[in-house]
Amino acid sequence: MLQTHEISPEQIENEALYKEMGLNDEEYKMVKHILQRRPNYTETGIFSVMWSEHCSYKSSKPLLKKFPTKAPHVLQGPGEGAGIIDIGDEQAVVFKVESHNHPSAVEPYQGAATGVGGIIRDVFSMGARPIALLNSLRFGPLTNERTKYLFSGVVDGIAGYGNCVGVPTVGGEVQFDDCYQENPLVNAMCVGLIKHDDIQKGVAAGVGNTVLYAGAPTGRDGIHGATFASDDLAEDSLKDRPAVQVGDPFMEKLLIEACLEVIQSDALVGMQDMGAAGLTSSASEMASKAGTGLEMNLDHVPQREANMTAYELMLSESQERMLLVVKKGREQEIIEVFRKYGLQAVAVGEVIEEKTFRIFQHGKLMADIPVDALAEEAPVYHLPAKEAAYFQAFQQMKQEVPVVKDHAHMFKQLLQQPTIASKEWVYDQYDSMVQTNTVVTPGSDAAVVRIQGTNKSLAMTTDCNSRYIYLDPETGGKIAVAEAARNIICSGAKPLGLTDGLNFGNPTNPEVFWQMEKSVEGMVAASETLATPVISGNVSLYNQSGGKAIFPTPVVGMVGLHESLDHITSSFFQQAGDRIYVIGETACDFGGSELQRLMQGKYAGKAPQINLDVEKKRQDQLLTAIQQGVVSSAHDVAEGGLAVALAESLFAEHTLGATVQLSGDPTVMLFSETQSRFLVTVPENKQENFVHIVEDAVEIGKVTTDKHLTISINEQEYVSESVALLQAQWKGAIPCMLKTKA
Amino acid sequence: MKFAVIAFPGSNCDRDMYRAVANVLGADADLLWYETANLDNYDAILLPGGFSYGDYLRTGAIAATSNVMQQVKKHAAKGKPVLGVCNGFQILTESELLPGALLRNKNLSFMCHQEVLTVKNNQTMFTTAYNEGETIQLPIAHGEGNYYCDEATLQELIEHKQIVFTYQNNPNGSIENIAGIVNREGNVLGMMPHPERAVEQLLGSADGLRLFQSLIHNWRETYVANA
Amino acid sequence: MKKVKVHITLKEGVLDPQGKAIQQSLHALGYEEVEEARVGKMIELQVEEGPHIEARIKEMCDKLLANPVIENYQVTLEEAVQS
Amino acid sequence: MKKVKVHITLKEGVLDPQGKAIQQSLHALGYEEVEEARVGKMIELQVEEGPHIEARIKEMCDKLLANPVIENYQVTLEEAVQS
Ligand SMILES: Nc1ncnc2c1ncn2[C@@H]1O[C@H](COP(=O)(O)OP(=O)(O)O)[C@@H](O)[C@H]1O
Ligand SMILES: [Mg+2]
Repeated sequence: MLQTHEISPEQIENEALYKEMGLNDEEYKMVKHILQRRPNYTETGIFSVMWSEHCSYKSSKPLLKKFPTKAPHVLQGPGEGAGIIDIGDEQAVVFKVESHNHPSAVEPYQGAATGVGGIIRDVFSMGARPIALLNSLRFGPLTNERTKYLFSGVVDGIAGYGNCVGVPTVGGEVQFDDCYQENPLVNAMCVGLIKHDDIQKGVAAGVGNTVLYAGAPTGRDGIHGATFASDDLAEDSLKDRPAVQVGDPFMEKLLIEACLEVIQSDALVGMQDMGAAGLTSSASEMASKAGTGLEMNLDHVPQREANMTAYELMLSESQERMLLVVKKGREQEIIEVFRKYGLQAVAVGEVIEEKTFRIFQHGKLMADIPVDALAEEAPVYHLPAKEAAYFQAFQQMKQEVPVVKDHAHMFKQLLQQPTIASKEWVYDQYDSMVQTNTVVTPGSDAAVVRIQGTNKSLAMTTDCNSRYIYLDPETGGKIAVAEAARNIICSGAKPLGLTDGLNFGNPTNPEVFWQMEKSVEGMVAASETLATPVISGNVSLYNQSGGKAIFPTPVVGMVGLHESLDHITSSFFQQAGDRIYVIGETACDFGGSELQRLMQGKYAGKAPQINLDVEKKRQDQLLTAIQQGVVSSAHDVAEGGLAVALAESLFAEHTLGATVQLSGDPTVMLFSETQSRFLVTVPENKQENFVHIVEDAVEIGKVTTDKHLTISINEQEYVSESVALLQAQWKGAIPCMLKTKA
Repeated sequence: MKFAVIAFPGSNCDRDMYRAVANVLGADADLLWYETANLDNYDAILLPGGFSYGDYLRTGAIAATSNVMQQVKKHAAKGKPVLGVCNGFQILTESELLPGALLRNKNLSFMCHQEVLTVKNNQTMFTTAYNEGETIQLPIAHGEGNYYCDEATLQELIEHKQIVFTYQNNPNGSIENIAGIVNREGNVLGMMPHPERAVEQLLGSADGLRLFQSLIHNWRETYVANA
Repeated sequence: MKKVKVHITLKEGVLDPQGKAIQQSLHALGYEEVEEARVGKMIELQVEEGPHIEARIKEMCDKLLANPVIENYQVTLEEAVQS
Repeated sequence: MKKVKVHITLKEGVLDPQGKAIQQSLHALGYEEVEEARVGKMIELQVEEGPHIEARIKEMCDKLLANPVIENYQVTLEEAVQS
């Protein structure tokens, strides 16, 4: 447990105690150099959290610089609580993704819940009303008892928090692979809506202005959580228990309402949530951005527990807290707003001219640090990268068609793989409709949330197929962005931009860093070609245990805009008689496929290739066709190939059927995961217009009323199944696996 | 006719309820903060869904002890309409304005989806725009919507036609598939499904609209016609 | 200062799905000897001493802490250890 | 048959928003003497007698009933009244 009695600066240096806190020798020397003296205990703690990977991005910064972050419609790129994109009518959309992987591995419910709480605060601290939540989850195989515990706990935690705060959870993704067994991933994304005038930044401007602390009192929660999130998840991480924070969504709901009311007051100068590294990072970042300094008296900080030290108060990650800077003399107005919601807001400090961060407690100076040293001058590491040993071997492997004996049987097996199976068990637990704007609820390619008072809506999705990225990080990185964009396009919206959640193993392993570098390069290329600037993101490293890293998993969260509600398009077939088209040819692509996993239990070979120009052309043409009203439904072809995409398009409430004729190798036609393909239906009388707009479309069949899916290849019937039966198997798979005891 | 929508700390369907009556229906409505609400000049009180006081202790329990609920009780005693949806229903049972209690869903999970309901009693001031026995579709979104009461109370509910809506496929374990009930006098309705989320076809169903229309229609019949 | 424990249990006849789920999970883990599980609440209060403390606590239970439609409660008073 | 009570409480220092809300609501009702409220769970088990009963119950707590990350538990065994 933490020391409560001050350890002397000499002792910290002589016994290298800074190492326990997370600083290495080199970094400790830098600190001494900056301060021109030895740091005391509190200061050492402050440097160690602020210079942790989680807060400083010290090893990922050089990569993040490569992302395209500018475009005329980008109002705020990376650097604030969340990024902002203009959507016209003096409105803008705000979004960001955040990871809570390590906390969720230790305590799934609270870990996931506080992850949701944190990302919501990032969004409303910008002045935006949170309008939607999404998530991206990764677990080990669902046959494992611990996975079941983690999976149910995480979903319960997301639901418990999101439902209570009244922000609809409208989408997400869940995948199951061996590499996540010890290191589940829990990434949450929040989308907010804001008027241009309300945009506010986390700045501590105006010398003499008052620093207000609002929200929950500070306890000993999650002390050192930020460094915890930047370490390997060790076997004994269960002992790191105090690092688990407990969330109070009720308090958060009140904070949202109070902060959005406070935004309207011209007494407010700046506001930031206290996220990772709590009071330390919010205060020092606000000062650093404003070019000012800050003085704070910890005696005024509301405290939940007795005898908290300066170290504990500065590093606590208690949830549901905000830091505000308000004009001197007008504190009371702001305090009153918080009081109305039953929340505490108290003055804890003052903005000063000297660019220094000074903390007092019990009349003593506890820390005195130049602000830029914490936020701006953190070390940056250019880590060595080395091509992973497996990569060349995989690249040499020939593309082979797996030998499938019974295609119909295999098809049904695929539909029941948890990564493909219906996620209804998950999203039924989320309130996806509160705020009454959700036009397309979970289950479709992208969720759609309308913007009240306009004829527009937003499409949103999270995506990342980490299997491809493992096989070939650069190609996989491109695919992750392209796939997110496909989902947005299929819903009838134009992609606006993305937020990324970079989840990787230990970056000091050159092969892991190579995965990071290559996948970022792939994402950069795709974001440039597809015109989706990166406006925010998050980095979570050290996702590994026992020397084994997770698959590189850079999650993409993307938002798009429907210029008209008429453009909203479903992924489900709409009416009998419509013609079914596939856009894009199908090749032999089984590296990283669901079929490969099912048949070989592992991934090998080349990832599917992707040509970004072709991708862009098809996306643009499909969107044009949708906007011109010649498309009934559109769905991207992803895991499990065309057969799975066809089945999914039929799994709506109203049961239709489909008859499809294909030619070529049956296994390839049904299950290959070739990229840049779309499954589209078109009313008979619009076919001519459609093929005029979309070049690479091939007609493959027809929507029927017979509630049957029939697929013939080379004029031989390979699949003929009742849709109801397929749907039941697909829907029942996850609940059934959760109930079955290993 | 003037509606009051009461927001408690933690309510989260208050704006949705307000929007449904004020914007979609075009009725006269105010959104009131529980602490400062004065209900004297309102004709109908709407208690929205959400998680008042975080659902801590028991759903609706803490809100039920608030001063504004004393006013709601007086309002109800005058025979004026009170509608509680979801958390609002829970507050009504905790305030003893309606009998019974809402327990955790039988599968212990929160659930959110569309449900098909049967209109069991179309003779209340909330339901005359529906046909008796009609099936309608409304969304549910709750973790504790499993309606419970003892046998004697259930007999009374049946006898006095207090069961207003039932589920066709009981999702949560409610006794007698109960989705919504009225008090004996018929002016206090509590229901777990969300009519305010079903007022526009764009969002999946507009079947909830007629509930509010019934209220307005019947209020006019009683008050305006008599005046 | 008195430490007061309020034990709140579901009335007999009220279904306890949570208890049922716990019992089933225990069986699945091999604890077949568990015939029944019921889940209740325990609220611990630190109460300043004063007159009628017991009566006041009973009031708190009736007004807020327990719901008589579904729950029973039981109050235990202990002397709190001075800290 | 034994009746076993498992009392589960939040570890010290762990935030108890529920307890806080209850305390505030008691204050609002005029019970200002309540300085603190903390909420715990009580699980009552009916267990068939057998060897190592205490050890097995401890196991159940560690594996399922309590969450050791944030909770403590305490077990009490009583002879069940024959019904
Ligand atoms: N992978 C990334 N790509 C782009 N921007 C990023 C990435 N990771 C972090 N950022 C940006 O850096 C800033 C700081 O991020 P972070 O420290 O995670 O925010 P917070 O303090 O709210 O947790 C944010 O603006 C975030 O959007
Ligand atoms: Mg932030």
